[in-house]
Amino acid sequence: MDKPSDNKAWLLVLPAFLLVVFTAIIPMMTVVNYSVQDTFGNNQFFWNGVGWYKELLDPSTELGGRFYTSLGRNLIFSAIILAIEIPLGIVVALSMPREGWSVAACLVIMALPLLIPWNVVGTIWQIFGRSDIGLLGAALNGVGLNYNYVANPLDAWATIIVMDVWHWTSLVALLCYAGLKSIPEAYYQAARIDGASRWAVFRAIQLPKMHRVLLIAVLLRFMDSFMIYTEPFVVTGGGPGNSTTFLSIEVVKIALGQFDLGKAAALSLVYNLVILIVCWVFYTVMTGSRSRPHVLGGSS
Amino acid sequence: MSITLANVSRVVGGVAHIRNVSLELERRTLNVLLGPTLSGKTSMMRLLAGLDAPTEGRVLENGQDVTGAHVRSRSVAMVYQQFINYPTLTVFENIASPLRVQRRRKKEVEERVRNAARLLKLEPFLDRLPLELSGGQQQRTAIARALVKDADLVLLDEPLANLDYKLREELREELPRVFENSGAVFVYATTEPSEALLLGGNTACLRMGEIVQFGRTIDIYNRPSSLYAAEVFSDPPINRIAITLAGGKVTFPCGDTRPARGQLTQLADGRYTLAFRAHQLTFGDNTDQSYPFCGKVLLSEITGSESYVHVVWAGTQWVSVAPGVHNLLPGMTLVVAVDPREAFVFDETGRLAAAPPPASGRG
Amino acid sequence: MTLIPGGRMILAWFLAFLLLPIYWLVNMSLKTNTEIVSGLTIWPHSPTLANYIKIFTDSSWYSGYINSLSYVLINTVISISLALPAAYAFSRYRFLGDKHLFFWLLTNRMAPPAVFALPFFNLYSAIGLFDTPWAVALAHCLFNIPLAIWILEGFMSGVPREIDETAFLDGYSFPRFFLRIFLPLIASGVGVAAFFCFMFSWVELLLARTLTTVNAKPIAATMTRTVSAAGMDWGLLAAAGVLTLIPGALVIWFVRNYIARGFALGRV
Amino acid sequence: MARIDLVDIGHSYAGSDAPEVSHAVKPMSLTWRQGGAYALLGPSGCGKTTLLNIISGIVVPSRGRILFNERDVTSLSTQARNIAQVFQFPVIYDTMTVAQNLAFPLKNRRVPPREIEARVGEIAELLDLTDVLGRKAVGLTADVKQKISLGRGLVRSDVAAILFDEPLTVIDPHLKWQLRSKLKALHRALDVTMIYVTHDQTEAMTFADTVVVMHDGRIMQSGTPAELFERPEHTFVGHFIGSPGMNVLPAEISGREARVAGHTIAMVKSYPTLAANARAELGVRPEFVRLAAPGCGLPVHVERIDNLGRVRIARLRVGDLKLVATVPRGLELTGAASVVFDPARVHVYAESRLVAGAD
Repeated sequence: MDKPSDNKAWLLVLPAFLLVVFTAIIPMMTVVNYSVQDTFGNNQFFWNGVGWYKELLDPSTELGGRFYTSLGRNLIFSAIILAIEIPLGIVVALSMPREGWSVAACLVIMALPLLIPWNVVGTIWQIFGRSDIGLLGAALNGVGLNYNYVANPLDAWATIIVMDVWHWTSLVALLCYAGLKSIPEAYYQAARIDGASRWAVFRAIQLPKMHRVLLIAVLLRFMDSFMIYTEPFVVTGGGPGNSTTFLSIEVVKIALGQFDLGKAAALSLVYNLVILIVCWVFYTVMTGSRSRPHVLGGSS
Repeated sequence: MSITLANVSRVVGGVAHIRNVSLELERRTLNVLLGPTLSGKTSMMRLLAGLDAPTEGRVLENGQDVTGAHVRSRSVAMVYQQFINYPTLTVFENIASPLRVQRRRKKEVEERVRNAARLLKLEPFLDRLPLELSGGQQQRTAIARALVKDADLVLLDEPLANLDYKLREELREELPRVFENSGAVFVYATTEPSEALLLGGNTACLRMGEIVQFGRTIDIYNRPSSLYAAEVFSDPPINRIAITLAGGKVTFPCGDTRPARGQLTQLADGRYTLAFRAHQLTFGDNTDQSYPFCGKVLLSEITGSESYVHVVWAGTQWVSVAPGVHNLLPGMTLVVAVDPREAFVFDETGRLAAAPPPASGRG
Repeated sequence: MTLIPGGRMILAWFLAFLLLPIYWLVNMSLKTNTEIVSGLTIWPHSPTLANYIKIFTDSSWYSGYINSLSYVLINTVISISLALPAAYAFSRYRFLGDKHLFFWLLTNRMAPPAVFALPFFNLYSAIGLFDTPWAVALAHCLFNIPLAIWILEGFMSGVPREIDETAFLDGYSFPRFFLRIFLPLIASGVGVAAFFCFMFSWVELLLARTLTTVNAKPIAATMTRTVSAAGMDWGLLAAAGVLTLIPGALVIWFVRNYIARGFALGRV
Repeated sequence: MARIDLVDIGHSYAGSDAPEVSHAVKPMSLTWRQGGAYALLGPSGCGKTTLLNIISGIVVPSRGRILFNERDVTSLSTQARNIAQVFQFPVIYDTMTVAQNLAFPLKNRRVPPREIEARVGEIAELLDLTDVLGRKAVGLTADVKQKISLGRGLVRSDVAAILFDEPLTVIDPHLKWQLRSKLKALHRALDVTMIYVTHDQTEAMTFADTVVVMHDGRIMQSGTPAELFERPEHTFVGHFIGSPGMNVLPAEISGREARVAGHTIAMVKSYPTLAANARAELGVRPEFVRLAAPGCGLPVHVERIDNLGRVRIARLRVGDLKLVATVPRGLELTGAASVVFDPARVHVYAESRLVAGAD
């Protein structure tokens, strides 16, 4: 019995719609407006058409160069954290207990990093990684690796990656755990009856059943890592040099740092376009086979 | 109060769920919508209730057009197949909910809810939550809520379908008593002919969104106007055999011919379909008038009181039902016979050509 | 019983990995600056609450918390109250452009704050809301209303539509049905949506910092601004950090079974 | 191929020392011979699924032992018991084709591929799955999926028993009898013990040659469909089997006479005078209750006659006792009437248990 179509439903949607329009469309219009103009700060604007976009997409220009390098950094960063967090999340989900009080304890502990303000996550690792007052910094230097995330780009990258793994892996684990929990007990019984080994159970039942949640985890993690700003900004401020200057830091630098509105706007729009494309993939996955969490029969 | 569908059709996504149906239901009557799954029973009920609006045609209440009216303005109650109750309210509040909305006095609400609860044996559960009860009790709560309101139109959409075998039997036996003393128009959807016969009143046979026949239940059972109506009104499915009548002789698909008997004698020559229900196909050739067939047993289904024996003869499958326990082994040969005087005869277009006289035969 | 051999060990290591940095933050917050500078100690030899006392007494610090809490609460109330009717519309009806609208909301949830920092700065200055909790609250609606709508729609679709119909048949008007029957049924959903709106607004730094200077400066901004000052007071910063964990840690127990669902926008 | 013995088996989800009343399965002993087709029949919550899970090893009983061919398997794991089970909702491995699904158990036992292929082909033939072997299992209809689930058990030639947990629940009504006849044919073709759990008496009695009726965790009776219908050993079995169920009327029994609501009925057998406080009852099926004009037998009041087409059911009342009788065609009676019981078909029950009369 599918949903009736009734355009009066727009009355219900209108309030939320108007507010989101106010907070999204109007600002986006100003961004588009800036991106086609040039200004010297004293509120005089000169039409520049697609000038900024051409410059942006041309690696030889200063703006284009910065765009491509920071885009490259973002893609590398996202690739690395996905390669670590997705498998690790699956393994942790599989090693979580299935019933008893320990389940609740695990869920709470694993959720803690997800609830910490992103700048405090940066602060934690900023302190933790310092060689003078941080356990990690002191330990690594004690062992002879002169680890210094402020000076050495490689150490900075390592710190940011470990920080992100620390911050978000439990989300992947929790998503996989939810996927595992939705598998009816009968499947495990059938596998036991068929004499399946643990590996066979994983490949035949768990992985296929986790397929959808894994896809959601990958997309969520890609998008969040692609627009990361606060944590690297707090720990390395985009440095040393601009080795950890991601796209979002670049945009803020140009917009609020140099007040170069045109360039920042153009960069923002292209940046947002990438997000839109990934969102579209996310949307088709999420609304493809919509799982119906049955509220009446208890939590999903 | 009478409720009428005038040339109503409902097309959803290009598919016609209801095709040009006209139906008038009188006050204080019980009407059964009988048909297989996906024959349009639920769609029709939702149109009657006003939950869905027809694509064409009008819905009339006492002659007034209520086609687009919101259900709230209508006096309608409905019981769904998957026993819908308010999970956060107790059974008492669930039943009282329509009266609470009408802001009835507390005393009146108390009294009417207790009456409905007594009628459906729910007194011991009034302060429990619906989800704590068994399927049967949850459905009784939903039925009690539908009755307490004294709505003009009460709709029940296959209310027993999700219940255990024995629970279904108990509730089915109580339903006639529950409906008796209410002045509403009752509409009851089901796939089982035995429920239609038990409830009596009128029946509309539905097939693919159309009403094949509408009339008093027992009349349709005894004189289905078409092969479709006979199919809808037979469980297990009606047995049939193609015959050709020529000069007082009946020839069967396997070639052998027999003298025409019973009402076959008064029919013009031509090709017909002889149709007979399971209990009209008897074991052995016990009456001189009947036509015997030597078939092979496929399976014998035992319910305790009766046994359904599935037989195949010359490629066509039939079902015969006999009282008692008959554990026949598949593959056994079995002589079955049908007395033409008790069978139906349909012409090539499927319209009824001849039917057994209602009172006497075993029809 | 875990599903893979050695499951216990892996889990223990992972939980330790999660808790160690948090412990280190708490450890730092209980030390005096002298002890911090004088050398590395695994646990505070002379534990002190000085840092916390300073935060609770110095207005420039505790005002940060008050400001943060104020815009977060305003945002949560606005987001939930506007999302409830919209989610019901998405869950119960098909209407013109519903799919595109639902997708557009998702893109706002995923919009990078960096892109909106500058436009918001201009917009809210123009309408005179700059440096007030309302600016940040409205700015956070950009991603919190879509989040709330998606989560609530997920929960609402778990409630069979026949319940709505039964209520209307019983004579309930829409508002009465929504408050007395429907809301209690999705109470857990509203709780989860509220928690995640609160949480995503509480953790956000960029927009909150951009739209405030003095009066409505949130705690996050106060913390990042002191980072650049010479002679960093680590103990105080750690204490401020620990206090920002409290709201999340307090509520997490109640929504522990819904965390995955909250993050996956009600789709798991 | 196993003979299954349940020795003083009982189970309570609240631990073995819980009071017997809270036992999901009350202590019982039962033997199921090898190759038999058995049905566990009873209303929801009567413990039939718990008993099935005890046999399959998914539930370890809180008391008693279970033997497969005299070998104690009580604490043996499900794999080691070598049983197969078809669940209520089809359980198939989504990403695999039908052939891979059927081969899965054999692959787990490292059976050589050539042998797997032969065995899968043979079982597919038996279950008419040959033409869908190559297709992905997930897209098929529920009845085909249940066949696949069954096939995974049958491919193992040494499977001890095949258990069915209400397998036809999700199957379309008109397909049900085809799957039932397929299961019955399979049972005759393969000499393997099959145990079928259901609340539907038709499914139980068409499938099994021995039906075990359970109620409230206890086995009420175990016998052939004919025995259950003709000689119910407990009033519950009489009520549960047959549609409508057996009439149960309180009566005083002495010698060859029974007094029901002040009316004496002659009996075929003689019964010892039962203890005064024993609750004595008379049981007779509606098929053997003949409705007659007033004065021919036990006076009754005809409340209603339901015409179900092939059979007509009379709802009668004796004082405040309800009575049901089947009525032949054409007999129209209302108001006062009387009923005559077929003496050979009347049973006497004390405390709901059948009392055997002497000739």
